[in-house]
Amino acid sequence: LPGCGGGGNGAGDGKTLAFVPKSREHSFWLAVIRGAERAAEEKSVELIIQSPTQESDVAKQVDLVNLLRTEGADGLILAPLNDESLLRPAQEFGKPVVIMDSPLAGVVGEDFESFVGTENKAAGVLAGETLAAALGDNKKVVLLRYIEGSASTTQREEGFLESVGGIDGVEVISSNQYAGASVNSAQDKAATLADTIREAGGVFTPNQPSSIGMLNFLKNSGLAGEVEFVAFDASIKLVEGLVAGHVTAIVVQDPETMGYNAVMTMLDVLDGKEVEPHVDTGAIVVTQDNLTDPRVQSILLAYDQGIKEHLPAASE
Amino acid sequence: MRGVAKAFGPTIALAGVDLEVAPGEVHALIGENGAGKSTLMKALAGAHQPDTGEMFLDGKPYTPDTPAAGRDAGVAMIYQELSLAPELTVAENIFLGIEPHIGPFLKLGEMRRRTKEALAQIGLDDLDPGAIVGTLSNAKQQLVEIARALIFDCRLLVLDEPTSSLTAKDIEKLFKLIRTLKSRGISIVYISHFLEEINEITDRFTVLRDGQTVGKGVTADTPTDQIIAMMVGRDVKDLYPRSERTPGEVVLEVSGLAGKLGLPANATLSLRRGEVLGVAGLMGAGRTEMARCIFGLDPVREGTIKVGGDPLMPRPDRGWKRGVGFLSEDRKTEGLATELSIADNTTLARLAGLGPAGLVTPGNQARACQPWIKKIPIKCFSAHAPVSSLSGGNQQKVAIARLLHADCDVLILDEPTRGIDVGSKAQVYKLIDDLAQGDPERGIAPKAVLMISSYLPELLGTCDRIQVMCRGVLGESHDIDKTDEHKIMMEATGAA
Amino acid sequence: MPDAVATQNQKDVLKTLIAILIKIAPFIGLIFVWLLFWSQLGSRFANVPTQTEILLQSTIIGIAALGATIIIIAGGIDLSVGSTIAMVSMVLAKILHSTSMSPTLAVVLGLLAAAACGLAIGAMVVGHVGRVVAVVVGLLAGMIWLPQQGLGLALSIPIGVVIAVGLWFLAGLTIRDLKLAPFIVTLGMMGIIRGLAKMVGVYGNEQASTQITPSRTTWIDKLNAFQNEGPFSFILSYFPISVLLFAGLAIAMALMLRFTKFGRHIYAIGSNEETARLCGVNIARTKILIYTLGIALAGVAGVLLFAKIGQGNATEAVGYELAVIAAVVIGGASLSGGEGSILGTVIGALIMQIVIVGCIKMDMDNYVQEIITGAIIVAAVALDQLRHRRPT
Amino acid sequence: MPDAVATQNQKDVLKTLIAILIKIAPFIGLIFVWLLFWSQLGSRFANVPTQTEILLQSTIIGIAALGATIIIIAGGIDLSVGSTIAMVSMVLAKILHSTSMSPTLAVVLGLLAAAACGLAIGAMVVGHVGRVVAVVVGLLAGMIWLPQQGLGLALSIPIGVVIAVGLWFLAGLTIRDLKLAPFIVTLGMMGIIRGLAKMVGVYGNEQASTQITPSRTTWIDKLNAFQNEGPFSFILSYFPISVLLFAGLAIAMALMLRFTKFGRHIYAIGSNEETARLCGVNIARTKILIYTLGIALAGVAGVLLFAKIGQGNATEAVGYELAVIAAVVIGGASLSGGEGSILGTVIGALIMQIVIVGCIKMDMDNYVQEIITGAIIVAAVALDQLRHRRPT
Ligand SMILES: Nc1ncnc2c1ncn2[C@@H]1O[C@H](COP(=O)(O)OP(=O)(O)OP(=O)(O)O)[C@@H](O)[C@H]1O
Ligand SMILES: Nc1ncnc2c1ncn2[C@@H]1O[C@H](COP(=O)(O)OP(=O)(O)OP(=O)(O)O)[C@@H](O)[C@H]1O
Ligand SMILES: [Mg+2]
Ligand SMILES: [Mg+2]
Repeated sequence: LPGCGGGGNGAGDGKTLAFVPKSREHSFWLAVIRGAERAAEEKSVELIIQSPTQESDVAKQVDLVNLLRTEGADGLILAPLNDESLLRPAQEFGKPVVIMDSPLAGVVGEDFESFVGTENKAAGVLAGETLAAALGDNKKVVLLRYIEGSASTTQREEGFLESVGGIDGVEVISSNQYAGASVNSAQDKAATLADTIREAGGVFTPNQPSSIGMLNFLKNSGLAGEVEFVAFDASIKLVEGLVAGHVTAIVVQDPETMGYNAVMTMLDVLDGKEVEPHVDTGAIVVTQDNLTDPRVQSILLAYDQGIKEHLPAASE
Repeated sequence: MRGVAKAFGPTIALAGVDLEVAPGEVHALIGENGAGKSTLMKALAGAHQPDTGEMFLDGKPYTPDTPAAGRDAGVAMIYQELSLAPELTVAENIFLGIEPHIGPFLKLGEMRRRTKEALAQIGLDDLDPGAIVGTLSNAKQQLVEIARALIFDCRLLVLDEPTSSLTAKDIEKLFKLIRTLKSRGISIVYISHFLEEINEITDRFTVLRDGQTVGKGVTADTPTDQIIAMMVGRDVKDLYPRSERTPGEVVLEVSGLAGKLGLPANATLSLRRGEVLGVAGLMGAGRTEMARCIFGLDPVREGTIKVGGDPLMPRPDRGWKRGVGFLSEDRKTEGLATELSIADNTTLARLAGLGPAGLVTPGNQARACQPWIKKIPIKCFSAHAPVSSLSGGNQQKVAIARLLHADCDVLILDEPTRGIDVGSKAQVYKLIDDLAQGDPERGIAPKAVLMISSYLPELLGTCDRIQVMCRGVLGESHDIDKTDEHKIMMEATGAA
Repeated sequence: MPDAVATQNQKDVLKTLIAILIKIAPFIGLIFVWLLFWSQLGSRFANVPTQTEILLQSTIIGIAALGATIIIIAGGIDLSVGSTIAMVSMVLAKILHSTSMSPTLAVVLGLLAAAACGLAIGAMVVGHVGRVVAVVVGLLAGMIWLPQQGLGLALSIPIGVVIAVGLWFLAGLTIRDLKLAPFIVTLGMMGIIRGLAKMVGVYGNEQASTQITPSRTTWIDKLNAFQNEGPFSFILSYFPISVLLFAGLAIAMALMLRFTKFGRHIYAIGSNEETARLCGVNIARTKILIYTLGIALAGVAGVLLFAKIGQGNATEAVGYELAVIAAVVIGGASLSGGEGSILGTVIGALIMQIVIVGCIKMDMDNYVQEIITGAIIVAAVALDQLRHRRPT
Repeated sequence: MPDAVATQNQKDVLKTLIAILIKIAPFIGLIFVWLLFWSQLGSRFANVPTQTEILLQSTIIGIAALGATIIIIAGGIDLSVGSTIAMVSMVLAKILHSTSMSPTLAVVLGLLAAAACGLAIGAMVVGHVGRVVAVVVGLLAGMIWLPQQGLGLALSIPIGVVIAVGLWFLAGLTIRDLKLAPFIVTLGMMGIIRGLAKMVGVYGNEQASTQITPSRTTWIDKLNAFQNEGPFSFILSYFPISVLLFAGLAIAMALMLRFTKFGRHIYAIGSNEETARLCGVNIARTKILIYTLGIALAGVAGVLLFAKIGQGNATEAVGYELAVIAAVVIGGASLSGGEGSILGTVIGALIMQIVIVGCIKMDMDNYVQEIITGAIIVAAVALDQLRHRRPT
């Protein structure tokens, strides 16, 4: 059965890789997929990309991995929705596994070959440090969490709390409220917490929908620009907000590179080459100051080409 | 039963009733609609708990708190409203609640065998115990329900209007069965609005009115007039009024009507203003289907329908617009929207003109039906009361009021007196007569009435002409004075 | 006898009192919940911004619930409302992003898209499954499949129409009147419309996405904003247009239900469809209209979602169907049809929103909020049941 | 006359044929869908691992759907099933994580927790809202509130019991028989049970979490595994225990429905509750039993979820309620009760799973999958409707 995959858009050396991201819908993941597809094209391998319909459906992702095993792929690139639950399917996959974006509870070199991506916790720490540095006299901060049970955002949230907790004078005045899975719910949550946010000097939201919702709230309530706001993940709205001074900084990962590197790492594994246990693709802080940086711009554009309209001309 | 009382919210259904039934007798329980007959019997069977009062069975105090308790004490009841589970088989329905079983498992063979036996007793030898009840005709369902009461040894059997959808033949079988049971010493309480049935089958009677016992006696010794007087609290003279009627122009003409679903096969009739045309026939002959085809509720295969000389493509809204109104035989599932108010139900078919600019105001709706509430009359708390709060007879009157509100020229009445008491029946007959006669002085033109009924005396009493339907074919028209019950039955059974 | 008269009078007084109580019972629930949070939070809750926020946040679910009310009164149900809301936001964003069409026209098209979904649902509910399939297949062929095969739109669209018309008649000849339960139709449509919403983000795009952020700013963006300037600022500075829209639509729907033929027919169909048919109500047409109107209102909610989050987003409004049904049912409607009111629904939506806002203000954990919201739903319906008891 | 007889015979043959067709129609749907994907995918679909995977992946929804089947046949509905599944996985994980209890006992306790939810739902549906509230308040007081006030469990639990008993009788005296629609009760319980699932992760924990990963490995983890060793490897190497469990439970439930009093009463209640009551079926007890058993089966699904994802997870199984209902309804059950079968439900669950797996294997986009799944639901029910037409 292996190798008889349909479609066949030029499977050069006949390799097929299964790729299971967390989602195929949010712009972050679309950028990851573009990076992966670019690598696949360069190396003439075929990618089977499938993700759960709902980004929180762990059981569905377990099912998917088990199912793709029957497709006879040569390797699996997995962005696990849950570090524990995906361990066994990865172990049982029977072919090399590369983990990306979020960690897996297994042992590198044993359960999987390599981890490609940013430690979400480190990105959260970065966000915390950025916010703390931007704070003025008012050292109170608010964390509006994403949803319960989402591993990557939970790690960012933990990283954020850890870093601001270690900085003198900074006080977290709310950290137990969840934005919910949608922009709308994030916006409502923020509006309901208006009094608390007004009291604060800075806010952090750990991913795109929660950040957009928060930004909308800040604009509506006239707090935009008054309260320091560190967002996570790029989108048109957030970059627009950054340019307008409503967003202090956006922490972004480099999704396209992450996808690209994941495929490349996997191909190295298949070629029998030695690979790094952790391929760090980094996270960067985008502020008004580095918006003209071509590297920053290309990372932002990877999220959404539409961002281009809002960017200043790139510096050479 | 002594001093039994029961109230449903503001309605006092029973206000202290006494009833005594001797072993091995057939006891008639009679009274107007809403008198409380069904409620009393439900209390006896354990389906309702009386508020006050005592009951004794064989001299011992008896307080059934569930139908199961009643049944265990030997009380079986056939309820007025069909109460079968349509998705289950005949056998499963008959044994519902008393399934023979070993541990949790059913004894399917035994159920089947005993069902066959019970069905044989009521002459349904050919009915498969495995048949799904929902696919059977109303009459068969009624018989299955009777079989259900025969399946265990009861000492008291309550029959609440068992004949309302049975044919004469089935009624005969039922009476034979009742006599057999009686001879075995089983007591029977028999509720019916048909006084001939009461006279034929019962030994003694008790009359209820407004939830109270107003009379009792030995059936054979009491003239029917007297019973009626007890029921309604006054004399009902001239049950079937018939004033001088002068038929006018033809308003409804049906020729060669055949339904897509098979019934009717061929129906031709013509109806004039100012006359009442009766349609007789056996159950299942297709009278209802004919009416539904004329009104556009069932699809027509062929034939023409003319109203006022112009062809009508049958459809309910066109019917109402052209002055044709239809009263359904089944008020529960078709006739009435029971959550809605009397005013809503009355005016639903003609909402036009009940407010400015094509709108409808609740006040106008109530005002529009108020005259009919008074005239028919409907016993109710307010025009805005939900129809579900009325007794069966009063519900039927609401359905009739709809035709009056719509001011129809042609009234198609399918079993207009089904399940309503003698007093109400008299009012309905009077109403039909008034409609057919019109009121020239007040400028009200006579109407045309097409009346379908399984109750021959009322057809003979109210109609000017009668046509008989047999197996989907509508026969010739007979003038009322040139026919009688015997001739009609001959024609209906296909013997003529 | 005079005694009896006195008792009768007393009874009448009691009856009137009970009747009044029954009328205002949902209000009592609303006031109870409000007082509860007031007692806990004091002026942190009882202040103008919080109250306005409650109104503002209730508009999306609230307006969708107005539509669901007529569907539920007529004995139906709509599980697709969340998907429709998301779909309309995407359609609107797509038009504003990719064309230079006026925003008003874009809103109209968005609402038409919702109404079309409603039409399809209504048609399937009343038995025209075949026709719906015919139209959909025709559309797919004319707009997607044939163009993909390289045919120009000028040719492919007429062919699509021919296919649709042909199938329409074929369906009419073979499978007529295939009535489907609304629960099922809308359960299926929930997935289909959600998929369509995502498809909008894919169709003709260089870069597929479930979010579309138009670059223009239009009047739509002002729907949720307090306006301290302009001719209507005396009211718009207190209530944004979306709140006024909610109020206006609620009043219009309430009047429609009470004072028009269509409104009475909705109740009649819900109470007993057979009776309505007998009384000359065109069941099929009325039901289709009910679903079209009801789901068009979900479309209005979709416009408000777009206005609120400033983008079209195909993954928003997941699970709203149950929140909407909860609001309608808390407002006293019965899922078996024939009962319910617009006032009740508005109150139901407000109760839900007050609970949500109140719980957040009390800084409760998520799980506590979930438990309380669930308990409120059950409690509200239990109370409603209590007041429905025939007064003794 | 002989002509008539011949026609009659022909008609009988036709009727029998149609009757047979009606019986096997869901099978035809199953086979149709299977062949469809086979034709598209060939041996990439028609291979043993893929087929086993379909079975394996259908077990959670499938077993929950067995429970939902009896609830739906009885005219009820359960929207809380997803929450219950998540809750049981949490209870199980919590016990395995924080205690040294045997895994078997932990499973039993998990199922009991599900059954308790079912009991509460059933009790509310049949009218014992007051009693449920009494028990819950007693529990809360005895287990949470009083201990929080510093009372020892030895004292607080008896006080809780006293409160519960007191309220129970009080409720009995004041609000008896407050029957609530199952849609509402389970809509509310959906939130409540989800909240409880999360609470399990908070209760007595140093660090609140919606996930609990126990450190022990137990037999539960093997439920989903192919076992190539051991005495039963001849079968377990092809079918993991979870698949056998699904099959076994399906057979047991089918026999129960067909051959026991309880089973027939389930149909009777769904077909005509009033009749069942008048015939002496104890409606309240039967319904409570139906919900308890049905939701206990959702608990079994929760155990399988735990086995699959290796942890308790309070945010899993969101939206499963609709997938479960879809499976039951595709299998031919009617949401108005009285109709449905276990075989149908199993087939319904398999059809859904085949579509999901097939779409993935065909490498479809998510939105296409959503549209197709939605269309399949509508189509399956439309076909079912067609076969239900009374043969003429
Ligand atoms: N479930 C109920 N809820 C409220 N009122 C009821 C209920 N059942 C009966 N009633 C009322 O109780 C009274 C007695 O009704 P019942 O059905 O016993 O009359 P009946 O003598 O059997 O009449 P009919 O000849 O029409 O069957 C009526 O006024 C009726 O409206
Ligand atoms: N829903 C149905 N499905 C199958 N057969 C039906 C259905 N309704 C009626 N029938 C059949 O149609 C025939 C005529 O029905 P019906 O009893 O209504 O006739 P009818 O002449 O109007 O009698 P009546 O008015 O006295 O009830 C019967 O044989 C009955 O079994
Ligand atoms: Mg009666
Ligand atoms: Mg009839």
